[in-house]
Amino acid sequence: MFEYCADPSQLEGFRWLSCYLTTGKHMSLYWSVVTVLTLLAITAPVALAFGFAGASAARSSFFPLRWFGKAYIALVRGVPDIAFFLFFVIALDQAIEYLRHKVLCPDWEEPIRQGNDFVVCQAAKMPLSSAPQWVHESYGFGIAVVTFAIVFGAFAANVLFGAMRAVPRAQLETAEAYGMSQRQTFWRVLVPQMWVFALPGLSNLWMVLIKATPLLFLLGVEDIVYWARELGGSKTPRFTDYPHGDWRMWYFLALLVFYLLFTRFSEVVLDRIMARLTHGQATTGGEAQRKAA
Amino acid sequence: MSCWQTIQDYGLRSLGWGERLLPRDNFTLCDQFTLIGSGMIWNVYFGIFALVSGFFFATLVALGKASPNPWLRKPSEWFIFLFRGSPLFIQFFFGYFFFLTLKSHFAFFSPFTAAWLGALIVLFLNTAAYSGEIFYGALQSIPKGDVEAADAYGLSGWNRFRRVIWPTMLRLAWPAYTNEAIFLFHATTLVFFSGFPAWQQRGDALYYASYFADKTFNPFVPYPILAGYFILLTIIVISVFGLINARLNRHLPQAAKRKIRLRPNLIR
Amino acid sequence: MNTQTPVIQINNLHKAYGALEVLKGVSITAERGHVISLIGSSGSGKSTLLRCCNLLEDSQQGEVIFKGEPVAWKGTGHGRRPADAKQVLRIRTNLSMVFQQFNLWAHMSILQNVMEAPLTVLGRDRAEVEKSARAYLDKVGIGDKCDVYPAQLSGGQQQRAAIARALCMEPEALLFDEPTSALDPELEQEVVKVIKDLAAEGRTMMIVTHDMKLAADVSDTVVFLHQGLIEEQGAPEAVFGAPKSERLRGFLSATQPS
Amino acid sequence: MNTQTPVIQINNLHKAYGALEVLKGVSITAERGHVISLIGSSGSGKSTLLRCCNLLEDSQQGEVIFKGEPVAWKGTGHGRRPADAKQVLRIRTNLSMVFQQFNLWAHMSILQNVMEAPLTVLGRDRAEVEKSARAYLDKVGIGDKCDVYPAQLSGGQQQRAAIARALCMEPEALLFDEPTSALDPELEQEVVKVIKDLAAEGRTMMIVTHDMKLAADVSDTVVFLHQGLIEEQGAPEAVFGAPKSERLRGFLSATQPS
Amino acid sequence: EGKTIRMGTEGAYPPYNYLNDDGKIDGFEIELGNELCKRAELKCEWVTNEWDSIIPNLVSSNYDTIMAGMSITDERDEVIDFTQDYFPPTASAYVAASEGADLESGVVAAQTSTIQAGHIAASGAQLVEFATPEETVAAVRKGEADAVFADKDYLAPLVEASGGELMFVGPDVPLGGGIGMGLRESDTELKAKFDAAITAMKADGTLNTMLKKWFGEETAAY
Ligand SMILES: Nc1ncnc2c1ncn2[C@@H]1O[C@H](COP(=O)(O)OP(=O)(O)OP(=O)(O)O)[C@@H](O)[C@H]1O
Ligand SMILES: Nc1ncnc2c1ncn2[C@@H]1O[C@H](COP(=O)(O)OP(=O)(O)OP(=O)(O)O)[C@@H](O)[C@H]1O
Ligand SMILES: [Mg+2]
Ligand SMILES: [Mg+2]
Repeated sequence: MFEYCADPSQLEGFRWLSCYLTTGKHMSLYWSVVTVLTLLAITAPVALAFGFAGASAARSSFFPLRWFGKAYIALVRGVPDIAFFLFFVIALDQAIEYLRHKVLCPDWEEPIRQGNDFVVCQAAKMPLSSAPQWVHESYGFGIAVVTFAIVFGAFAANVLFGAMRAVPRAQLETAEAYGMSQRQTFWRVLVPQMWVFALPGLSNLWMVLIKATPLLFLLGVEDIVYWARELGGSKTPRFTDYPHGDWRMWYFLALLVFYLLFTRFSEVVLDRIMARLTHGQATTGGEAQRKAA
Repeated sequence: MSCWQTIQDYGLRSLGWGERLLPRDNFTLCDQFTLIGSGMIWNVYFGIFALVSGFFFATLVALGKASPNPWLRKPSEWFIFLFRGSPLFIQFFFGYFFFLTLKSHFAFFSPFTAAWLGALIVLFLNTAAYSGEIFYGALQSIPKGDVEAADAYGLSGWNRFRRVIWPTMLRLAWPAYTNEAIFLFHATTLVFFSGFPAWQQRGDALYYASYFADKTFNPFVPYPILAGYFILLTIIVISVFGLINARLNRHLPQAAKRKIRLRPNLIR
Repeated sequence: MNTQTPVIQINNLHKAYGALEVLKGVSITAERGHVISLIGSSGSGKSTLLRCCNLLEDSQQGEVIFKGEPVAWKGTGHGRRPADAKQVLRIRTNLSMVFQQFNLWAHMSILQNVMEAPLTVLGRDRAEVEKSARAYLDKVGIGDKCDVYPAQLSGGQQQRAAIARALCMEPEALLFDEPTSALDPELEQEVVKVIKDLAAEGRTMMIVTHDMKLAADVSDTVVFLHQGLIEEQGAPEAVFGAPKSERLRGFLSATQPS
Repeated sequence: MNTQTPVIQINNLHKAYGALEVLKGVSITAERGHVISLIGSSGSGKSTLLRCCNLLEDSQQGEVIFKGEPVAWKGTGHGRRPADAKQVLRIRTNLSMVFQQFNLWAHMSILQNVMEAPLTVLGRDRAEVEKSARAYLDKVGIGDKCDVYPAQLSGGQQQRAAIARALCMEPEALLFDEPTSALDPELEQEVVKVIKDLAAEGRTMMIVTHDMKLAADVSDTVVFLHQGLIEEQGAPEAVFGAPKSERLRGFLSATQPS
Repeated sequence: EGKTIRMGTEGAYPPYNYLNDDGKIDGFEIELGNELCKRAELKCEWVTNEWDSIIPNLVSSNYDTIMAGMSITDERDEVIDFTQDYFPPTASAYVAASEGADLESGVVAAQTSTIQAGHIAASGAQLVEFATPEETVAAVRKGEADAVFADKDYLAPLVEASGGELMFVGPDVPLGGGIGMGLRESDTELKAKFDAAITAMKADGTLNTMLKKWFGEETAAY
């Protein structure tokens, strides 16, 4: 990075550190922070949408839809995310390629399953093997987003489902009495009132989601933890200009600080939303707000 | 070898009983089911003990966070923040490191570097923090009339809490808390995956599942088996929590109750 | 509309909560522009009857007929439900209710509470609705409380907001469940005036009340409900002046100044 | 106790919600065994006054004195809070309240609602409490509803449960916020009887009501609250018979049969 | 044919494959792999994948080869194909903090589900498994384990750098076959190309030069 970094073994103290912290590998670490934040920023709304759809489906009066919603919530919620990531991604990838294969290569004779191998025609590969590396990475990233969204969507669905039930009957009844249709009651009364009950659960889910990002490497996305582990492990002089012992401790401390800061930031935002939702409501929270004012 | 024989040999392998060596080739479905099932003993152990002990501590922490007294509030806030704010595997890492350091100074701490105690403590603190926050959130949404009536009747301290606030808090927190319980059981798979060492191949379900995946190079058998076990476990957790939920909500009007009963329990 | 067709007609209605029989065959007819008062002791099923009227509660037997159109049912006994969701909606749109516990929507300001149904259900113009909502709130005397949440109102203010909400729908018929329970005598007089105006406009009303004076003041028919059955009904002069049933006499005796 | 010491005494109480001044210097004295009725239009601050009495609301200025013992405060203005939690408890234990919205504990059956405070606060014997709880529930006429939850009761039944809950504490003083708003005239008479019995036993009561007949029937003193101030107070005969203030005359005129 | 061959590796196993200071993939296998591709006239591209799913991802065609220090074993050979070995059969070794470490019944650390772990499990010693190789060595340093059992080539630089704190103890143990390049069983054509290239490199001595460069003068060669 800096000119004086040419021979790190001659450097000491701050200069050494400045060179060390700006190696290409560290840049990858910093870049992975962006990756993780992007992933969170995309996953959260998508998962919420999945959750909302799941919860609405589970409440639906149309039997197959209700059944589907409930099965989704029950099954996906049942599987530990690690286990899910360990086989689901490959399965998802194969499923996509299988479908593409069926569409794109109708006259392909060879079987798709050859012994252990899963082989589709070149045109069906996702992404094409000739595609540049960034396409592969984006695809992996996209698959990761979908997988995360499916998993956390199930939990979000459960939270929203519970929150919808926590809205007092009388409030919905009144809407019905005024001739609001199911739909209107849902969107005008149930959904707005639900948030106040759902928010604690959703905040919690958000926190869990943030903390689940270290599993990203299982999905082939190199996340901060992957790099911290990689950088922190002891390095012998043969393979690096910056040999050091087991420094995982320090890297993990840095991660800890990163996660804590991010959590703090999230909390501030969520608290604001909560304060807005409880404003003027007949709950302990609303009451405390009033008394504090 | 019959499957029954396999069960006898490996059913309690995760605890160190039965065959010393794991199967090394010709893996049958029975092998996989038995060993992964045997590993579930650890997941259940970690889950139940952390959940039960964490529940009580979480209640205290939630009350602490809601308390006007800064000497109670600040530590509770920090505790929740620290454990909710960091990934579990970092907690495992530092927990293990911390116990290791303690152990080198005081022999008393030797058992703490073993997963059965060390990881349990980390999980306990972790779930206490998450549940504490959930309970705290519920405390904030208790209907004000209920609390006011309690105040007006001179219910105070422990009684006010135990008789009026606590039941309502639990009722409101329950769906989110159910989620947390499930998360906790899922988190137990991290113990050996990235945290504490496994001794003599005595590991949890994920340990054995990845053992098989590694040996057979086929993730589509052992992991779905693991998933199946966990779905089963989750369904049990959900039904137990659902029963408690039904009890917590038993005052809801008849109509609502009838609707609840029509819903199979597993979706809550 | 044929003015001869009653707006609300209830025939031999039966309703039980589980094993508890609350209504045991009640029939009531409310003509257009008429005001019917329901009186009866606490727990006699008055609120339940109102809730059955706009189909918030399912009943087990009997007919509910709105403007000559009987509610279609499916199932029988405890499984009986309205068959046609559209019909239910149509009926409710023409029928506003003031609840005993007010049931204001907690997440909306008072003004929003009042404007909600006209906007979303009737699809009326926002500016116009806001104008009439404010007018109704002024009419019930809480025009200055437009922007606060229900939890910040006194009991009487909440009740008035609930009344304004019902009025703003400008429905054909109104169901009031003890609309003056939290109001002082002055405001009660206001409400009496409002009710009389509404009746003059041709709106039909069913009012549950404990206030015999209110019942006497406003109603065309007074219905005395006792243990799930109509014990006596008639013009207020008849019911209050010369009660026939023993039970009603006992009930009314309590209202005489001691 | 010196019978001369008033049980509840309020001196120059000021209370505002944010910028909204609700009480602007109210003083009331309730002697032992006396019944004070608070009347006034909706939103005039009656409920707020009761809530200040048992310290559910903090007030900004003025004294609350219970049996000669002034409440100790810390802080001033909007930051003023009771200083001594023990004292607050002691006062509340001797002071039961019936809320305008009843505030029954939703997760307890009616019997549990009534038994809760005597058991846990007073630490009385369970069997004995249950006996008296049932007796009080019978007295208000809902002895058969012991085991249901509040949500399954009619409005009037809930209100009676709330009254039974207050009575079962057998407190020195009682605060009633519109205790008959959901009751029919017969039950109202019952409540009047109960209140008179209680007064005869030497219990002090403050009752917020819109029912002038109730106020006239039971009270030793009637207080008319208007816009946060006491406009007039005195014996019911004086207040109702010869109201001095213009405002009160207007208020009362509405109660005359039209 | 314009097809890019995607070469899978782990990137965490120096000196076979690791990430250098620039965060780029580097190591013996990378240099070798690039050379092989050149000789076979293929366009190649490296992909890193974590170890646990490296074979499943190969068989589902997410990349086409594995060069990740993977020993040729019967189990693996059943699922995928290997080229001939490009690294002679390796030895595993014990490293301890003192000469007298008890390898027969003491505590021996190994990485979870490796051949080494399997070997210790079958011996009389008490196996303790850690998720990463890093931790196994750390366990010896901390005294949690008496010795660590791992690939000798992995341990050698660590012992060298430890300044006497760590040392090899006991005899080396030959485990597994040589290291080869993994391919899908259906990819016979590609396998033939790489086999030919390896044979050529063995014949002209370039492979040996490369081995000496990465593993030191005294390493086994062809
Ligand atoms: N939590 C609150 N926040 C803000 N303002 C409030 C709150 N509670 C009551 N108020 C206002 O204080 C005033 C007095 O309310 P209070 O409940 O004491 O009236 P009240 O005399 O009991 O009336 P009612 O007879 O209708 O019950 C009202 O204008 C009301 O809007
Ligand atoms: N959800 C419910 N579940 C079971 N029983 C109920 C329910 N709601 C009401 N009841 C019972 O039905 C009976 C009639 O109730 P309803 O509310 O109609 O009485 P009401 O005539 O309106 O009385 P009030 O004047 O006290 O409001 C009461 O005995 C009540 O306990
Ligand atoms: Mg009623
Ligand atoms: Mg009031």
